[in-house]
Amino acid sequence: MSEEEMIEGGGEGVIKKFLYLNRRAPYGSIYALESLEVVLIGAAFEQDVSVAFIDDGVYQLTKGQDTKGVEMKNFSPTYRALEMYDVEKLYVFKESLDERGLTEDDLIVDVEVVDAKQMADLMDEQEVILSF
Amino acid sequence: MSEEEMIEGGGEGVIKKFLYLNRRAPYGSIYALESLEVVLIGAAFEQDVSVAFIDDGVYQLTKGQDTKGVEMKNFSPTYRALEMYDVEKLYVFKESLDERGLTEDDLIVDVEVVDAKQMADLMDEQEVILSF
Amino acid sequence: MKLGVQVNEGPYQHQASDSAYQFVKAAVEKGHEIFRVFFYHDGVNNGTRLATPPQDDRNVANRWSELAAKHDIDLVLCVAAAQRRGIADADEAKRNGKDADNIAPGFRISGLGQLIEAGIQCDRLVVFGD
Amino acid sequence: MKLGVQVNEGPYQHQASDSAYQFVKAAVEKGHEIFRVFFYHDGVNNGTRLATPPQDDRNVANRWSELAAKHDIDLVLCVAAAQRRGIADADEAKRNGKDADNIAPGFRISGLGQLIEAGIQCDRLVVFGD
Amino acid sequence: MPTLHTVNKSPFDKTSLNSCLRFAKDGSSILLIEDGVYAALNGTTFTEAVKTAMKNVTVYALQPDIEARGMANKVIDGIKLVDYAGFVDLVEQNDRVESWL
Amino acid sequence: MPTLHTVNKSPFDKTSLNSCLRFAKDGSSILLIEDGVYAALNGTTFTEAVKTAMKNVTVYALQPDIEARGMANKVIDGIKLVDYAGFVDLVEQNDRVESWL
Repeated sequence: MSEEEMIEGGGEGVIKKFLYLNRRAPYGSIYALESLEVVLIGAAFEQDVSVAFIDDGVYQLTKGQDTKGVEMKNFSPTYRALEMYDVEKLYVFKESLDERGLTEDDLIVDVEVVDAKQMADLMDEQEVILSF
Repeated sequence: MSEEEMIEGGGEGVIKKFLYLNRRAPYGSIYALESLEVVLIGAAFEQDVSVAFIDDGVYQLTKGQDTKGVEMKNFSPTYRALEMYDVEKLYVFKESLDERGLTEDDLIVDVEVVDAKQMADLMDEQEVILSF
Repeated sequence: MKLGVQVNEGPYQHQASDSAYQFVKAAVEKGHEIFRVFFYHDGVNNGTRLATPPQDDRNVANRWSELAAKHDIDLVLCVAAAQRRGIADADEAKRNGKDADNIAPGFRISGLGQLIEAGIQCDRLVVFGD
Repeated sequence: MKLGVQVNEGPYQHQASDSAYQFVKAAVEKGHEIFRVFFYHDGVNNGTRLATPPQDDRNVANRWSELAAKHDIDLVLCVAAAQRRGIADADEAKRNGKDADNIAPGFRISGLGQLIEAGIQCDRLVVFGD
Repeated sequence: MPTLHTVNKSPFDKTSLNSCLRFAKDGSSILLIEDGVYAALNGTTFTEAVKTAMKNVTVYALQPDIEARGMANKVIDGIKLVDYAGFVDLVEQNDRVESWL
Repeated sequence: MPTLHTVNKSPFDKTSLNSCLRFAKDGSSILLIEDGVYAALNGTTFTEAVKTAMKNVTVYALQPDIEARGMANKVIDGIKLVDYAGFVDLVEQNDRVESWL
């Protein structure tokens, strides 16, 4: 049984604001990968989805990841595929980039870089927040 | 099969310096409890054992723990039993107490409170360090 | 109030599953509806029937099974997370060529869509984890 | 050099088991002796044979079993930690009245004394965890 | 549109409390649970930061977690203690729950 | 009697690097692995603390973990990159391993 076979409609017509909140680095733990899996599956439900990257979550989006040495799956290219799933609202917290010496140029996808107030506003608009 | 049935002599005559390094608070995770279980089982091997409490590990030793509300086992009285197992060298890092507003009076057992240099010296004397 | 709960950690290692259980129990006692408890990440490890914790400690998996039986609560283990970590029901075991299964009573295995559905259907979704 | 390794976390959730595996593999390739790998805490979850990870990902449990078979490495799951978390061999399952077991080939269940013994016998003990 | 933020980690161990405080809006609530309750105590290096935050947000701590850790007599004045039923009430009274894991 | 310290957590997430630096003696070695390698990078808020520590201790970082995270071109000068075989050598060359988990 795979994920795809298990999707069922569950609330046709209802559109809620979902925020996926990513605060962890990739590879050191599985949260980043399994968060991405929820986002992809969730896309089939056609909700109003935003994905936020703050704290070490911004490391999920860095270019140049090469996992041959650790023998793990490099899932970073999948962030580029989000657009095809109509997941287009990706927000990155500017201070989290700054603290890590990163800029938008270091990231593998186009994102909206926001400040603390904008991020707090975004969080406060949501109906469902999934934390990873 | 219980732990007790499984103890076998494994190196009679060899006495090594073992340090158990406790850096986590109790109950939020199981590390504190399962560390204590190793210390108790390890006592049968008659090694030269020290137990260090630094960072949130100092919270393991606080008086007055009452776990009825969380329905978990209160294992803090077991620290008092360590003496009966000839585990007598308990070291607590003074700065970790200070940062948490704790003093020796808050602790359930007698310990030696040490400064950073003493703790670093203790670590550097060891042959085996088990981190939890 | 209709509630959904997500549990990201397994039993014992972290308090997350304990907190989620106490929260669900309190919500039921107050008359709220628990739409679903969704176990994700290591949370799927709550759904084993092979655990034998010490007599003087709580039995985390059993407690979930009992609560589900008593109040008809839907306990769902994420299929992808369960496959990674070795939690299987009879169907999954057969499908994947395994000679045994280990799922506990009251749990079922299903897809991540069940989590999204809980988000859509519930008045609140509460996440417990490490 | 005679090496002991302790693994405190299960597969996938944290990198600890991956790091420990790569370390052990490298040590063996350099000709060192691995006296024992001791799985404690959630580390016991590495020892299940019921996992079916995605085809494009590594199979953490299988990988340990294969390494053990190839180089005759002693993989020990802590009995107390395994009982709490639902990892059982045939004996444990029988003793605890369970209808199934789930231990993977190459692993054995034993007591915490095996960890202490590794500390005594080995030139170095290296701990991997969360 | 108030939010209930939950924090379950010791501020000495992880930085999640800091992150929560960065984004918690005036008028929102923070519930400290599990090892997060160590942020609710007097005399620590985090006491002042929490007291400052309390000017703008309401801080709660889960009493069973406080008691488990033996900290019942050290809680900062003004932090409200709730049990699991009170946790459920807070979830109901707010529009959403944001878990800082 | 040199010690090899390992740190596997991001300094942005957990405080274990700070604890390690408090106790690591002059002449000892620190190996950054897993998410700990984020401490090995230029331009972060931890760069200066790590550079200061490097006056007294030797800092290594695990290359496979650096590469997995796409950070190969950001490593602080003077931090030595090792692979898993190099990790084993460091364990052999030191008298004990202290894991800051």
